[in-house]
Amino acid sequence: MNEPILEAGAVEQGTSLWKDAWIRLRRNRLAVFGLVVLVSFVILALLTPWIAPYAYDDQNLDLGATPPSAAHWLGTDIFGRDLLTQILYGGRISLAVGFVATAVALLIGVTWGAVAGYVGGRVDAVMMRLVDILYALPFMIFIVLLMVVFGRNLLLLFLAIGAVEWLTMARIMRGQVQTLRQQEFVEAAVSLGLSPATIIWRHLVPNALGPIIVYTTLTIPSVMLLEAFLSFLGLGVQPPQTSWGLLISYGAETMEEYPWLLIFPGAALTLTLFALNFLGDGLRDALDVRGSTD
Amino acid sequence: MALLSVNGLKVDFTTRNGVTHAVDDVSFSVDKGEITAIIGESGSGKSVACYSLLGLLPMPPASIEGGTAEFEGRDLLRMSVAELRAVRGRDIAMVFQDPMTCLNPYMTVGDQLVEPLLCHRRMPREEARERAIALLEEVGLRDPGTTIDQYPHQFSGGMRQRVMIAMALINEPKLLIADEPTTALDVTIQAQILRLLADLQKRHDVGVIFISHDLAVVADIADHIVVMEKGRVVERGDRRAIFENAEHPYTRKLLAAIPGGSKVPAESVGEDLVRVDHLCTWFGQGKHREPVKAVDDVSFTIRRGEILGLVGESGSGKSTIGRSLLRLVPVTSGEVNFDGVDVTALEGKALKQMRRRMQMIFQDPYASLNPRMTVFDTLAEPLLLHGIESRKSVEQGVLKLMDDVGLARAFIRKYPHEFSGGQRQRIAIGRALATRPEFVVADEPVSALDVTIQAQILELMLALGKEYGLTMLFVSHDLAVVRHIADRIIVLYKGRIVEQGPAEQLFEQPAEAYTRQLLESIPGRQLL
Amino acid sequence: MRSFICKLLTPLILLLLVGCSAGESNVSQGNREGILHFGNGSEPQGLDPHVVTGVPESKLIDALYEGLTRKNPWTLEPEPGAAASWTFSEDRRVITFKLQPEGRWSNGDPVTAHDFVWSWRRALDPAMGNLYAYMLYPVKNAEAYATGKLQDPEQLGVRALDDHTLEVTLVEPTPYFLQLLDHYSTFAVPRQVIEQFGEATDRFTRWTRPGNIITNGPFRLTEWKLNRRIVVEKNPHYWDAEAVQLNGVVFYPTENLVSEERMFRVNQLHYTNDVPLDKIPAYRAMPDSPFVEAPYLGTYFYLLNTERPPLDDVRVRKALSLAVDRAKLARSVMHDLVTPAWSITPPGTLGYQPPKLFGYEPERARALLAEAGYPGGEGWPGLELIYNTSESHRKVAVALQQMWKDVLGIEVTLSNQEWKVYLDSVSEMNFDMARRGWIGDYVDPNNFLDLYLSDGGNNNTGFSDPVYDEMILERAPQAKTREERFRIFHAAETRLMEEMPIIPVYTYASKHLKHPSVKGLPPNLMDFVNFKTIRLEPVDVHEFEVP
Amino acid sequence: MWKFVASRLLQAVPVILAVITVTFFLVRVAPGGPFDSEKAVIPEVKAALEAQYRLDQPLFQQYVAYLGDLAQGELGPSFKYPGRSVNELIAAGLPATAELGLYALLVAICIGGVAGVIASLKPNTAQDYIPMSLAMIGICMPTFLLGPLLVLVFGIHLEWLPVSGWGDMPGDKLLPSLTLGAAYAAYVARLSRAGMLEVLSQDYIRTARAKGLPEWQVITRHALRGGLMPVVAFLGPAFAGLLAGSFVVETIFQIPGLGRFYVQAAFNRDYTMILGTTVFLSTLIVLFNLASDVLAAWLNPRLRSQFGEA
Repeated sequence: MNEPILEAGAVEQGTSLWKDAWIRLRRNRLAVFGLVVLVSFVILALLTPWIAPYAYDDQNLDLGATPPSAAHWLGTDIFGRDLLTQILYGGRISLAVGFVATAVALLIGVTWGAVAGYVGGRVDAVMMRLVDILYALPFMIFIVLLMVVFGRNLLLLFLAIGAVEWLTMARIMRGQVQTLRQQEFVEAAVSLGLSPATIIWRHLVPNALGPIIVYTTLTIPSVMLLEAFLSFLGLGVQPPQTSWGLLISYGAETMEEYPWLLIFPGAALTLTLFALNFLGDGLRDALDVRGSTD
Repeated sequence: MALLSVNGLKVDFTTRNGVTHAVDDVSFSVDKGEITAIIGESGSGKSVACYSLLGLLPMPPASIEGGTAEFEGRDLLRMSVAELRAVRGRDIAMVFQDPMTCLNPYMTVGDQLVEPLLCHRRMPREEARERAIALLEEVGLRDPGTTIDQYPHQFSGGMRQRVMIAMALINEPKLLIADEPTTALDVTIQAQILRLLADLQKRHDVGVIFISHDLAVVADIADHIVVMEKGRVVERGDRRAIFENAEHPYTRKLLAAIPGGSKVPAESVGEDLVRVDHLCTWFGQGKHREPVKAVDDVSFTIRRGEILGLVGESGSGKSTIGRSLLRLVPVTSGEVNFDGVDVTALEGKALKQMRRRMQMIFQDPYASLNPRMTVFDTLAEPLLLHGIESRKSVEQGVLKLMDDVGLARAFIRKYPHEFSGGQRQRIAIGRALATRPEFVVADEPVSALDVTIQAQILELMLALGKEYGLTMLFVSHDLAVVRHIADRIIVLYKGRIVEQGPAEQLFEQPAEAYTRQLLESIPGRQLL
Repeated sequence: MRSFICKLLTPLILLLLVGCSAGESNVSQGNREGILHFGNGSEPQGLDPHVVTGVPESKLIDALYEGLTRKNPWTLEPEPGAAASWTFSEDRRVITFKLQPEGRWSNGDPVTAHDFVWSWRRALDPAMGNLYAYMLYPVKNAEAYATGKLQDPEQLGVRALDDHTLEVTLVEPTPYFLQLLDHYSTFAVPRQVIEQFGEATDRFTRWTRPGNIITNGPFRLTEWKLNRRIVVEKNPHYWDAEAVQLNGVVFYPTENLVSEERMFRVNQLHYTNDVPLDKIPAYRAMPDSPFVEAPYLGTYFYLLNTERPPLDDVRVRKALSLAVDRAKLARSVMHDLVTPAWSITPPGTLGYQPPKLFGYEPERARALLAEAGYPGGEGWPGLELIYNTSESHRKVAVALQQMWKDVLGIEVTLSNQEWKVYLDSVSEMNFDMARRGWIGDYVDPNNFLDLYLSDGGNNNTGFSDPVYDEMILERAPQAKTREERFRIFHAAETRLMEEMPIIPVYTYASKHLKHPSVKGLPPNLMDFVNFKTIRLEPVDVHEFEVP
Repeated sequence: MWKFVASRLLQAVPVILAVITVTFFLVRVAPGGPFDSEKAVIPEVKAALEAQYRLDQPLFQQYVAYLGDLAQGELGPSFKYPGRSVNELIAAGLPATAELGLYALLVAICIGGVAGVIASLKPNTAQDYIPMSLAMIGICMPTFLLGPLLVLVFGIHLEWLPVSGWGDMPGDKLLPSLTLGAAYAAYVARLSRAGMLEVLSQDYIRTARAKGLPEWQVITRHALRGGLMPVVAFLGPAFAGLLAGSFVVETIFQIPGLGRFYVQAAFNRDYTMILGTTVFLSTLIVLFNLASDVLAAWLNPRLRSQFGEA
């Protein structure tokens, strides 16, 4: 009466979801490209103090802005500082801001959205109206206040960005959870007597990863650019420290005179964006269990 | 001469895991005005074979590796895309399994109906519309002049399937391919659609390929039967030959799987375990809205050790009753008494305690397992939650459960997507049994499964029921299945109880007309 | 499939093709019709001379109205405007103005001395909230009236002797008073129109809208589209209408520097409000360059908070100032546009030369810092420099930050602040070091030196020297001659710079792009534009090819 | 349907009220006031000004007075532009911004939609990657970069289009719309690609193919409608976002729009203007979200009939 698939033997360490995803990810050439780019950027950022060809605040005012040369591979900015060094140091800040702020947004947004979506009803209404309110507040005033109240530091920058970006994340998560909540495995979890928190974290969140990953990969580069805007308001990094966002906005001002000041930082950001995007799509596909049933 | 004759058809699928021969050297033919049924379980290649004829398979991953398909003297497999398109919908039409998803929800049925006429015959829109109305009338739609301008969601499942059939026939095709056209429907509707198909086939004199996993369904209508297993044809013959002298073991297995016979009623039946009093579960209550009375004033009892069958068509409220008992949906009024405790009043810890004693097995084994949890995670969760096993002993507990439900221990670290439907349902049963419940609600646990698997799972449930001393509420739309497993049966219609009684009695001497109608709809009744 | 894509793409391509034909350029049309297209920096707050404060407003108001005097754009000397002539009394405390006999409002009504009396009362009325009321403080009782200490407007030192004679009584002889009269806060406004639309001091009326407003200047308002353009046309009732060469001016709120420069490049503007710093070398290199630059009556400097250590030590302040290589800064980052500044007053204001007490002296700077207890930067507690967010401020700050590090071995952190936050920090003295600029309202050292009076509202450094106060407030006004007055100023400024409460960085320069067709618009120290003298002599430049 | 709209509008009232309240007090806490300027303001003058704008009253009283004015549709006088009311300024800026937003949305839908649909037809091939990568550039090309770049190419080097302006010269609306729409095109591309992939895997597409319809008809008649539904749901929030985010484009192209007022009001601490624009924009956000929900419902027959019943 048993199905013939039952056979004795040692425990098969069946393909774990993550392992399986990893195998599938490795087959996706674009995703691997994205991963390699990102990892090498992170390594470069970590090693910057040792590999940067110049000190990041090493000025040479008499040299000024020069196009790429043997001494300065990517040229120099108007202060005669080495652009490659600037990009390397800027990458440290931008990558940190991008990843940490997005992580903050992810944490708040996913939790908020999941709770609202799962609990539903009045709680959901109140929570989402709160999101609506925050959406509508004048962002600039909010940031200025934040700066005045808490002073200026990089951690605050992460929080400020995270505090803004989580709103959309919460909406996406809520939508996902509302669909998932209808699924029978959630009902099964309820009937087992699991607490709502366990249901949310063990059963709902892992299954909503796909869209969240994709949105996250879109968020990181926009966060990097947002950082430049916050720096403009005085909340971000201060000279002589720099970031890709700042380098790009400076470069944009002199795009005709010193195009290399725009092209190279822009290329760094674009490359990161594409890498993230390919990796994100790859991850989503790799994690998509339905896809693997073919 | 045959209308369509397929010879040595081979279709391969190329995936990351290698090449599978989905269809391997398959030959069959269809004559004008006859019905050829292709029977096989999911994965047998029966649908792939037919889709490949019309170029409806996504290529890649699919590729046609060989064979011919002569249709009116032309080889379908060697036609260009444009030629094939001209055949599709004009000479060969299709009816698909799920009428819910096969009609475009954004277009009126009328617009969808006339499309083949506009496309293939360049018929004026007005004329096409008249024709569509006539055909809708023929397939049994009431007031087609009005309903033609409605959207698919405004039709019931059966009506949608009628629309699908009308759409397939509108261009007077010579061959109709029907892919499990009744599998998604309730029994009574299924009987109607089968009758309609047979009727239309005679009247329009078309050849039909009828694809199904269930021999019983085609028992009444097929002229020829082709049985497929794993991409190959294992047996073929006319209806009588197959049903009376099946030779291949697989065909016999299929025949055997048709649920038949009734259970010997349980001997030791104890006191009432569950007592349901005037239960009402209404949805969509608002101040100014009429609620949907899914369950309306239902009372019954289940005795300890008994398997109670709950039968009804979709929308009869049978699933809602099961969920109401387990507090998965809020109850509007009435009482659910479990072992002396009113379940509807429980909260917090007490509710959690009660949940341990009552469990549920769900219909769809694909949806009821968390795709991101291994078998171990899924089964360990209830064990740990209710303190049945400690962290140390939990693995032993999980293995024991796996043994009980007939899953190889080797699969403990695998994920649901790596299992077949039957295996998944075993996991789900294991999860339900993990808390050592006294009472289990099984909500259509086999209706998403192929017939052979269905039989295995039913046997398993009966065996486990004995072993664990379970009381069970078995919800199903399939009378044959219920008859096979239940001691007593309740028939529901529109949220109310129509009739109840011991299984055998209900089948032999149904008291109500509705029950009789249900019984008459069971496909292949004469086989039983 | 192909046809499907084509169907989707066609509208897009059509959209792209629409209007790929730019019409006649503003400049060639303007040259033909005598209309000047003028980049004015930003949308003006308004056109009420007693309400507004900014530079773009002043340009517009100078075109629309006319004060008693009008500056000569070449010499910056006051010349007759609404007043045809004036005479000083013996003690130079009373001035009698004879108004233009043909002076008229743009509706044809005569401009009378009563108009000025009424307008000055309005300008000084506390209820008006006029930020530039202090421009009239040299007038007798003006300050008391403006601060509410005196209620009776009759006691103000301004009287109409008859319709065309205005008598102004000053508190004390004020050598620069005539210059003030072409500042818009001293202009006459049309009483009749203002009262027609509301209270005299009501800021919220519609009297300045096209159709309502009447003015007494060379032009009159015809169109005002918010954030788009303001159009004025020649005023036929203007007393000197024959002298006005232009038929009209279109003012554009060109907020974005880069965009403005590009508008100029494609002949959409005759004249720009500003030029992006990094474009200067390219424009300078052009033959017949449209680039015009001139020293500007303003100083760019850093405020030092003398109440906070380590800046409470004058040696530290001096060390910081001496370590700045201003020439190098001007040469590199500022593209030789500006000149190094060594004191608060710009050089050459009506012949006044400020003291130069120091230069770029790295050795001395190091020695001073060592004396103060931070040899080679050891034990340096750190310092923060704040500046309002702007590209050029950032550039200067970054360059100086590195100079201090290189020369003195000290860390100065930079911190940009949003404009209003920065203003708040400065006025609350909530900073160590702050970027600051001061543009003169009139050409006189007093306008710069009175910043550092002990109770000066713009002091913001904690600098307080009674001797200095006395020199500026008492002795200088009493001086008999300009030379004597300037000697006192020089002595006071020397005292100031020896204490070094500020680090002067450079003297501003104005920079514009001017189409070759535009004549009679000379660069000057005040960056003053006299629309009356501008004329267009069409020169066709297809497009400015910036190398 | 009307009941649904009405209840949504009713829900919006407390949201907007909360936005007003928080904004009102937030701007007052922010450092710097509307009358601060580089030159120190004489205290008497400042007092006179504050009295004119009711700033001398207790804060709560000002708040109540503001709500009172608001109830009558009065947003108060602007601080930055004396003589103009916030109502007038918004009315002056809205047409250009609304038009710009609309065109930008059109651009986003055209470019993004086409890219997404084309990509979805052959997923994971060059036909997928190339349009999607192009659309992606919109995200990493911030408007402050894309705008000047487009002007440089089309305005200055090619001389095809005007470098600035709005409605002054033929074609001057094209570059701003393109600049603003580019960022959203990327989102639309992703949404429409995902939506189309979802729909193309639906059974009814197979039905349409089985009817023998030509492929382009399968896509235009059967797939597009459902595939672009996510885009429709995105339209409301996107349009509101475009209105609020048009500041940079308006500045680059000298467009007399609302975005400039909105951002500059914050920089100027123009209290009434900040509040006025915020109230206005949050109302718009609510309305547009509602409109896009209604549109989505109307396009979806199932939802449409549900509303019909309700």
